Amino acid sequence: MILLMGLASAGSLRAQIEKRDVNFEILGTVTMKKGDILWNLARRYYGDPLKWTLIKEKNKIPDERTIPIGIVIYIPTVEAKKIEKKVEEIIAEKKAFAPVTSVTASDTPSDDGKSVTITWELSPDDDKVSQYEILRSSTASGGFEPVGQVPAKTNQYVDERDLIRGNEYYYKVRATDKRGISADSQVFGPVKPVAQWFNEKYKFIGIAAIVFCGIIIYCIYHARRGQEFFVRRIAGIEAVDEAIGRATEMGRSILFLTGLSGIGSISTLAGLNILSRVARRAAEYDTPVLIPACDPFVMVVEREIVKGAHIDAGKLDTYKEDNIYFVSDDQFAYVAAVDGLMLRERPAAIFYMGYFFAESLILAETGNSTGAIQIAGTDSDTQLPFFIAACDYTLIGEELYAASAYLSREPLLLGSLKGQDWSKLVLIAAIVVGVILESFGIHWVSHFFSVP
Amino acid sequence: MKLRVPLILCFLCGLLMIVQFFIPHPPFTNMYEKLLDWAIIISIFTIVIGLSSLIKLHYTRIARKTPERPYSVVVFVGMAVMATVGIINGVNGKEFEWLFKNVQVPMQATMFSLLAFFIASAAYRAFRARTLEATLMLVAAIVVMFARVPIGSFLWQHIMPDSVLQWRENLPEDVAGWIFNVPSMAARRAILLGVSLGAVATSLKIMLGIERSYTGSGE
Amino acid sequence: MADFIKKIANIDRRYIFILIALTVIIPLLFPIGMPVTETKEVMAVYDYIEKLPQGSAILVAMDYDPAALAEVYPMTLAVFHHAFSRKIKVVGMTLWNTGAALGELAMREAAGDIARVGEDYVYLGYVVGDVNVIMRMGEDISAVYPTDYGGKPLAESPMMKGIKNYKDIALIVDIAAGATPELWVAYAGDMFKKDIAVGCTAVSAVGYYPFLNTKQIIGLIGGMKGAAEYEKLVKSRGTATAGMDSQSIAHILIILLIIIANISYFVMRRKDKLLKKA
Amino acid sequence: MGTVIGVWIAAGLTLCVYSFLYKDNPFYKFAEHLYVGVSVGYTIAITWHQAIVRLIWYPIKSEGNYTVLIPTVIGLLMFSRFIPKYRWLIRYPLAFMIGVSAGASIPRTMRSFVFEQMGATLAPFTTVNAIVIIIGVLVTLIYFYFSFEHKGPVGVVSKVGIMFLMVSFGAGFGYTVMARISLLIGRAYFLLHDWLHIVR
Repeated sequence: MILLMGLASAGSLRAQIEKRDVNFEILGTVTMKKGDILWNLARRYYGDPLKWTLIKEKNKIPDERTIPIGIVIYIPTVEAKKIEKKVEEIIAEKKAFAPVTSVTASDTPSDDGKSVTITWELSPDDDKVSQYEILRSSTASGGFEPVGQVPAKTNQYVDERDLIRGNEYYYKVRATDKRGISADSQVFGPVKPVAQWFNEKYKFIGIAAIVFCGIIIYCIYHARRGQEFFVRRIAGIEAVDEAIGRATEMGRSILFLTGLSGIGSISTLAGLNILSRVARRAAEYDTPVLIPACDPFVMVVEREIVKGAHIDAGKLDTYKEDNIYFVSDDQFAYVAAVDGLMLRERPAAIFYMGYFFAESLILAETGNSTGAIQIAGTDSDTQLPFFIAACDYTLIGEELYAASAYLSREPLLLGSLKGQDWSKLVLIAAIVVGVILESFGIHWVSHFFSVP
Repeated sequence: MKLRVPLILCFLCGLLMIVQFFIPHPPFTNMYEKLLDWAIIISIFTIVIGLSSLIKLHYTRIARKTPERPYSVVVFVGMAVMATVGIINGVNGKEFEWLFKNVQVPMQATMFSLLAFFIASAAYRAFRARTLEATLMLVAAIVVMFARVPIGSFLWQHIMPDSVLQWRENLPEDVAGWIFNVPSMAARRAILLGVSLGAVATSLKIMLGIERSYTGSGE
Repeated sequence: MADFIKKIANIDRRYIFILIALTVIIPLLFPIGMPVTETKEVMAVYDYIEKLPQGSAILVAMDYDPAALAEVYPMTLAVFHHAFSRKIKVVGMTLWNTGAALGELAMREAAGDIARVGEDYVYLGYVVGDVNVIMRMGEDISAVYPTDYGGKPLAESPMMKGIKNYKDIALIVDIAAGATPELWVAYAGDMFKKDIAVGCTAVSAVGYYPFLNTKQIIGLIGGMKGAAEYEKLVKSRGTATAGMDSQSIAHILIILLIIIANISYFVMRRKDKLLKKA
Repeated sequence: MGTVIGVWIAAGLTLCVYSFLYKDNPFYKFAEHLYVGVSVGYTIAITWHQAIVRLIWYPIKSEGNYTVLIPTVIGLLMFSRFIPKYRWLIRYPLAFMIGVSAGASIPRTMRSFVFEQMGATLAPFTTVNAIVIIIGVLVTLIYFYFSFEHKGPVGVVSKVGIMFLMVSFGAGFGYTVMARISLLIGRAYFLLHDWLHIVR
């Protein structure tokens, strides 16, 4: 009995709500489902759950706790301006709202077969449209689910949502206006996403990569066979010998730091190559080289290099293993220790060759205050300003690699450097030619470098 | 087995990554996904290397009874407490978060904030207009420093007469913006091009086994 | 006079330290409230998020550690506030292990009462592997993050139902203390055709202008000033805005220090030259 | 209560670190070593939960996916570092990781850092800024060209190149000042706001 009464009252509630006048501007319509509450609708549409009363008031809902399921709720705009139209007129307008036409869908080229590109012609009422929604189904007749949406004035969408390679799909596009009224296009299909065997978009990158790698390998090959390559004089390289000489005259030590990076880093490798030259000279002059390390692998290699330098110079007796030691792999602990070393030992020359981080400033500033000759080289562009300010000579960026090739005469380094130089020349030429052509409206070069 | 197999492995892994870039077709796509999954899991274990050298260093200090001994004990205590709490209570547990927020964060943030003092004294003691290049750097730095803080535009708008303000409402900001977007951008682009070529060349050498310093760690 | 200049040039650096401390502390105690002007790099990020449709999702990578907190934390909060207030879903993550716990703190703090975990945001935490993680997420986020930071399976959060990989993400925001933006550009932005916005420390900001120029990144929030601008745009007064007065005064102090140092340098150099001639 | 104690501990540690500005001292050294220890402990905990549990244990337990054991075994070879006789085994995990990242980086670096940047440089000679950018890129590239001597016209060009570099580094320096001051503001704000409650 109570149940019956409940049903009856729900029925009359429905009738009561459906009687309301929709003569205000709306944002959209919502069909109430189980669990829907006005609070959440207000939250979704206005971003403010407290505005639920507005929805209640405009829809003439007597009790927000007993809204019948399946009833259509009109969401008013915040101002809810009165308009002179009635529901019937709005429904009539809905019919007048033109859908999009010429929907086509095709497999997206150059991919792994998991996307479809859909294009269409804009609705003639595009100025009224707030968004286009793309719907997909695996049959032509029904079961369309929304897969994505785009704003007005857009006539393309790439569907990549959970597509299965080789399956057939059907699409339609739904235009929705600001009041939530929508119109569907005709269905297009079937379309089958497939995978391609070559990514057409990247063909020029492929060509460039092959050419570049070829140049590098060619140069390394020739360098190994003993071909001499010319490397220009780099300011700061002469200063290396000068600094070693000064330390010898003053009877003080040399401090050599290879940065905070590990053994695999190109900067550390360059720093180690420069160390081999410095250590050799220093061994000849009997000047000690101090190396505090912050990476255990790097320290092992440093010991090998310095020991080798002493053997080459025929002075193994002056080699002291304790001058090269692991300090800490923590940046600040390392800096504090090296700073202390600088102030205690007062080395006459300090080398910073490798990759540095924020500690560069503290190190270079402390070194500067001890009056040592400081020579830095790093490809860490954020730290270069501090080395340039505080050091006597600074190798900038790639100059570090070049200096290591120049000083060590290692064919591998020289060949690679030469190959990079040739490639740089190609880029320079491409820029010059490309810019000139571009100024005359010819886009060949820029077409090569543009990736779709 | 000791050297050749790792070098071949390195080459094959690299090759597959390149192939997948150009050929978006199975089986390469699936192999690529697997390869990434494996590489991620393997890289978890790189922690071993750093951890072991740190433990070794502090253990030796304690064993040899150096003056730094008490500090090395502090290292072990800190490590043990943090690791235990984190593993047992979970990383989003209250205790772990408390330790992180009140012990680790203040110390690391403060260590780095020391740089504020050092940059000031470095600017004072080392930043001299010794050469033309140094002068250019100095001028650019001063312009940017002036423009990037509110006082730059504030002063400009209060000192300049209206006629100048009509021409440029906020000249310092405009000049700084121009430096970032035009000359500085051009220089950074050139650096980027050069360094990228260097990076590709290094990657190539590693793949081909010409550059194999990483294998030295196994000697 | 010459002695005085010499003294000035060789002043104990601890005096400079005291000056710097004072110029930072005093404006915090007595704020001036100088107006912050917006730059187009920051506006670009704001406008992009402002124009996203409600309900779309953004990925925010918080690649930083406590060291850079003062610079990048305020901008993280400002971006979150913006997204949450616009009902945009946020997927948070980090590539830095020291950032893992920070990301959780940031998301929880920004969410407050306006966003709920699992529905409006999800925090994935940290996984080792840098570029491998970035690449793998392009195919399937749950392959590298089967659970969220707290260990709850992703499948259980309603928000992640519609988010499988980058295709379901409208914008990637990388807030970084290191060089990760370059990785996001090369391994996610260009490869998966995703727009990327960058928030970074002032140290690295200059280096990202080439990417702004090529539109490989859509906007740049640089350092505390960028954060203050963003706070102004989302109308919240955070710590970045509070710090801008101290920034102003400290910058003027450093400019003055450089000028004084150079004057004394030139005076001393002239004197040296005169002495040599004599 | 926990919060208040936490703030006092944080403030105390902050002051310990700042004492370094006067000179190196035991308080600083204590804080520094505590920091090293705690951050390593943190890394262990994060790696345990975020990586080992999530990527190895979880797939096995909830999906029955035993293939994750293969990379786990390769990864465990890192421990061979402690056994001199089998130390060479560490080359396997290293070769795998280095190979993947080298291979991934070649085409992607080409695309994102060479092609995109080249494409943007190739603009017609129309605006002053476009001309400055093109000249800037060219002269800086020439400065980093090592195969001929910087004499005569090349010398002049590379001199202009170094000027562009210096302007860029100056801008970097100026911007960096803000970065470093920010860090100090952050700590000062903590001390004045969270600890002493002077600043709101």
